[in-house]
Amino acid sequence: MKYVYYPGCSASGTSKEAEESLQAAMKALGVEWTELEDWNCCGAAVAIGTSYLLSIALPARNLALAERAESDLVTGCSRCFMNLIRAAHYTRKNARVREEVNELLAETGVQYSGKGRLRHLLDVIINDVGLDVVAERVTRPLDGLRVAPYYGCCQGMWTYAQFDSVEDPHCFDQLLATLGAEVVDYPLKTACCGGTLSMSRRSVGANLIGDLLAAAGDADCIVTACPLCLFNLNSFQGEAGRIKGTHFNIPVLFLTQVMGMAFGLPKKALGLQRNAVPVDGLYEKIAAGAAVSSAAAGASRPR
Amino acid sequence: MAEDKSEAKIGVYICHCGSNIAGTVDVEEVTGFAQEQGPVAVARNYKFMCSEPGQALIKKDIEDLGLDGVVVAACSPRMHEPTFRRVCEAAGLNPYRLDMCNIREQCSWVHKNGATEKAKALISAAISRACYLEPLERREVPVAPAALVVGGGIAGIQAALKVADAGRKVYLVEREPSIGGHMIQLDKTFPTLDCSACILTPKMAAVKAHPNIELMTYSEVVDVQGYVGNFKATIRRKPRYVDESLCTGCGICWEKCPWKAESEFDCGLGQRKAIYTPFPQAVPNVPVIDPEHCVYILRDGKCGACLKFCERGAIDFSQTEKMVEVEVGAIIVATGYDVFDPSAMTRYGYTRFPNVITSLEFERLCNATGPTGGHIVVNGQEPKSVGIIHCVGSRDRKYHEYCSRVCCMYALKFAHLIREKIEGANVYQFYIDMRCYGKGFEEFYQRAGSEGVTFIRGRPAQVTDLAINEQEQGKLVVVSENTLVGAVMRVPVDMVILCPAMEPRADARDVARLFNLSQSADGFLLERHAKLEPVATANDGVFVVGCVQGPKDIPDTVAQALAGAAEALALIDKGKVELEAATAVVDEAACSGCKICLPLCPYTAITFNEAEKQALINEALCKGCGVCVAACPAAAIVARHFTDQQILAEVEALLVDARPATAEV
Amino acid sequence: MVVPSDNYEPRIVGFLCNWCAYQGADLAGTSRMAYAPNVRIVRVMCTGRIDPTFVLKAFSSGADGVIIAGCHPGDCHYSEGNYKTTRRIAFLRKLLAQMGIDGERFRLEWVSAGEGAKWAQIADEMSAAVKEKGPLAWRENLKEA
Amino acid sequence: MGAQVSTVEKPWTLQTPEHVLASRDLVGNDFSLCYQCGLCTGSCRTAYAMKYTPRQIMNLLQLGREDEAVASGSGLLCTACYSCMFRCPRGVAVTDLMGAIQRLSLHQKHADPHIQRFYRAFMRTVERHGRFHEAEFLVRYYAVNPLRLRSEFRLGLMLLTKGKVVLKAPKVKSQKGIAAMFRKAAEIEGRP
Repeated sequence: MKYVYYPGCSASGTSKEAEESLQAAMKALGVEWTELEDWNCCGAAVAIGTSYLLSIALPARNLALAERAESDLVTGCSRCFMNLIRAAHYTRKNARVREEVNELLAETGVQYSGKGRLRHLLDVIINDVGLDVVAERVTRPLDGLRVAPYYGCCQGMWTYAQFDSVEDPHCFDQLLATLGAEVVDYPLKTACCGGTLSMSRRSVGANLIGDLLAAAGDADCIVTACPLCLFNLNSFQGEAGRIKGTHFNIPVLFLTQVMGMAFGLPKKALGLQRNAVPVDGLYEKIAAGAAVSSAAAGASRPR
Repeated sequence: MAEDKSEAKIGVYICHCGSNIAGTVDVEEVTGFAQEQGPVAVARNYKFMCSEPGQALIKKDIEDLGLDGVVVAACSPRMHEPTFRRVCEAAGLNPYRLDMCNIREQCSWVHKNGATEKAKALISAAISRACYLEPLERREVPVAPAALVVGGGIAGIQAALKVADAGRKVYLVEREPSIGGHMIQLDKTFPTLDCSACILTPKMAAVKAHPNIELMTYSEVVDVQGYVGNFKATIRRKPRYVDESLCTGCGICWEKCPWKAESEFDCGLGQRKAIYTPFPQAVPNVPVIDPEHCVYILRDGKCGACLKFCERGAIDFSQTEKMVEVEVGAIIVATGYDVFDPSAMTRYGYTRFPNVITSLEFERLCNATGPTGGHIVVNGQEPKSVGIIHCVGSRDRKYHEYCSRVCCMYALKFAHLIREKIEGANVYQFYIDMRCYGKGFEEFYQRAGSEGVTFIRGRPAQVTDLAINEQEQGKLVVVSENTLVGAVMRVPVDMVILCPAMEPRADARDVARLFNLSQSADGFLLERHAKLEPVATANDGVFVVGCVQGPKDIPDTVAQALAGAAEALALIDKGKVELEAATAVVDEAACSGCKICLPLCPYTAITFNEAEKQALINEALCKGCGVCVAACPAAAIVARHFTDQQILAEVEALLVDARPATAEV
Repeated sequence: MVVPSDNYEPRIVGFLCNWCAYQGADLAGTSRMAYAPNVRIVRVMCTGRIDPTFVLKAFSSGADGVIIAGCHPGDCHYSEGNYKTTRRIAFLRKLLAQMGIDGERFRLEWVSAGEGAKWAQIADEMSAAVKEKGPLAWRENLKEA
Repeated sequence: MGAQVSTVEKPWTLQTPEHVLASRDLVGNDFSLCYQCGLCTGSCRTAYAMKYTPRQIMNLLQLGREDEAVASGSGLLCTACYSCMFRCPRGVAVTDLMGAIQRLSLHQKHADPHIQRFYRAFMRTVERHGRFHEAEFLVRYYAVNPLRLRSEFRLGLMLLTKGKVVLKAPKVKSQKGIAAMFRKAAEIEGRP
């Protein structure tokens, strides 16, 4: 399978750990791809507030580049994924939008015809690589680690519709279970983290983040499939705690970080030192969990 | 052609249909246009051509001018062709000399511009065709004096009883082991609150006792042949493994049967045995053995408890499926509806939370014969607060666009029943619009309101067990905007009742095909006319009644059932039907005997005369589809009323404005 | 050669079966779904009745497009007339292609009695597509050739 | 909408080119399909903070009172999570309509200055570099508002110490072309 990879802006900046771990984990799985050459920002949740046309044309340029490369376009950022697929949807659906978008794209010397396939990282891992291959790579199962998968929102309509149930997705659960983790189901797993509101309207953004952190309850950590959510859930725990009248200190990791942990990759390669809420405690929990499970295995061994 | 046309005398009648046509089509201009056409002797327009004076106009012209063809440009022929055929006949013109030209449904109602031009083209085509229309004679055949009723719910029961009461034989076929349908599962019925079983069981008993009704439960119609007045239906009778003629319904067999399964009748809330009647008042009161749970069947004769205990020796494992054929003049289809499965809407937590239930499940919980003996209990407790969510799967493009019509009312009934059975219970109605349109409905709405029910206008976004405060601990929280306040509310409750849509049966498409019917866009079976022929269908002699045609409550269902019975009786009692005259006929001189047509006919109406080497069409069997006509390489088969000549003339004239005058050679 | 004028309106002949498509077109009417007035309907009992000569006649009489609409496969009032149509049409399509009439001018569609909206959409699409292609003027062009 | 609750005091005429409300012709006037069930609002995580809930915004559009919807600033709270649009039982493109209202609120300066600056700063870095550039964004966003910078001290410190602020600007070869896309978009949409 031929892929071009679209990192997106947060992965190369505020959520560097996502990008670092993603590269490491994919390499471990033997997935080969090339970075989409000359990619640009998809407009995040900001372009739509500025210009309708740009909110379509910015992501469409990346689609056009991928179309030219004749490969599936993969991204590990749910917000980017949503913007990209939304751009594909509206350029296909509306002839005038298509015309105007291409008029814009002509400025950078590309055209978008609506072809080409867009893939989410989870989709590639589960459906192309396969959970059996993931399982083979696991050397340090996440025994006893209670993980709350955070699917995130914007994915609902656009992302999961492509390969999972929209309102009640389970692909992430399957992946985490394959890594040996105990999956914590909680009601807000597909609720929005507030996106850029954490910057533009802190009180509202932090309130939403607080709801999510509280809902994940007694999980040892939260794992996200989106670098933007990763940044939000990590960076504003103090503020969220103040609003909710409590204190949050729950590690939030990117999905390839936990994959890398289970694959036994070095911490540094996974950018684990970069997570705002320290994650070191998780290794201790895994070790304790491993001890319990091997003891249990020993006890049940026939004499 | 030209000579023919000039000889014909055609009258053209253009209807205004009030402003329905005249508001868009310039009827004066069109009349002028028609007047100029060669074969047209007279062209008139009138406000309502179908009215008495309108009909009189046509009649007078036929008589005075000796017209030999009539074109009525008005509504769809599906609407008034019979009317104007009668007019022609009354005036002494063969009814097949009429051509209807549809300038309403297919012109004035759908075009803003260009309607007048299109009307001219359509009328020109009709005039042209009318020149070639030939007189045809319809033949009469006797009607089989019996009716087949398919489905034994309230609709089928009511229809069967009425036809039988009129002295006609009825075959009532029901798929389940007992008649009763969904209605027998209900507890009370709105708005009068009579007990559903109390009003239905006497009718069920009457069906069983009626000398004119042959009841076939646990049976399905698998094939229908023939035509109006003369249908042949094949019915598959599944083996009950219990001899109906011997069984007394004493119940010892199911008492002794050691094997259990979920009760379909109780929506899986309770259990039944492997040999069972679905409910105590079942008709017939004869059990069936469920082969999927009976160990005697599953494991070659291990068990046999029922065999041992049945004193009458009614248990008969040697029974096999039987096919029965019946001949009937009319068919009434009353196969009912399914309840939408709300587990597809994960946001409401159906199946995830045991205390989220459907309305039908609630009916069983509330019912004295139900699994809890009529106590409203979920999770082992009586709920002190209940949220009722309306429109689950209804009024929603993702599921069903239509309104299911009964939910508002039964939701009010639920509120009443809950308040009656549980002291001080809080009931919240989450509704979008309260639709209480029937007789006594608004009064019932008022009554429920006065009994202390809270109405929250909004479609809930989710049902969650995530508590955000003390009050919500251990509860289900219904999250919804209260649209009248403009704020999102969180309402903690002990139980949630979903009001799922009434949807077409899962096999509605198969049923439609079996009886040669159409489905409307929502999947329910299509009636011939939404207002004026609510139970007749496109297939003459087949009628649809009850929820198979669309969601409706019990009073409407009963009314429709009686309408269906009246239609069937009108057909049967007349004793004869006129056969369509527009059949195909072989021109013996032209037939080359190639036999291409023989296998094409779906009704095996074409036979081959080996002696003469000629095909022959049996007019009683031919339905006039014309497949053989189009296939005949010798053009030896003529489709009466749709001859090549008629259609080609129609097509040519339809494009009257397309050809520059010079192009005519 | 016929030169298309600016306000060219194509003429399209529709052969519709009585049981499904014709009823669907009626439903579009009772539901007041506005659509382009270019399609003129000829009612036949079944699409199985449609002789290829009808279609050729329409084109030679000046139609710019022809559409045949009947019951969905499996739903034919006469059980399988529409299957026969399908086969016959495949042949006709080849013939028309040789005569220079392509698929955009000649369509076969399934429209049930409940699909008024679908009929309106088809009529609109077909009108727009044929308008885009311009007049066929088949007979005139053949004469010139 | 009663005058006493209205945010807009003077009648507001739609002078913005229709492109700004582009989602409108994308989806037709499909807000007219809204039957006010409130499922969008119930599904919206930020509705609690809005002056008008998404459902009410749809109603304002139906009433031809875009002005009121725009002036209320409720659209600025939309995170474009698409829950409302996904669930809408009438197929209304709620999220895209909220986006249109958000754009109008920003263009007409109905938003807090710092929110406007946030959007401007973000888009400006994308325009200049083709990609988002944290360092430049932070400067643009906070430079004129040092008070705010102080409140963000902890966040900034975290980002710096965790090595998340890249000082070097991203390099996109087609940077000039992308800037031209911005100009072209403004031209087509008739924005200054």
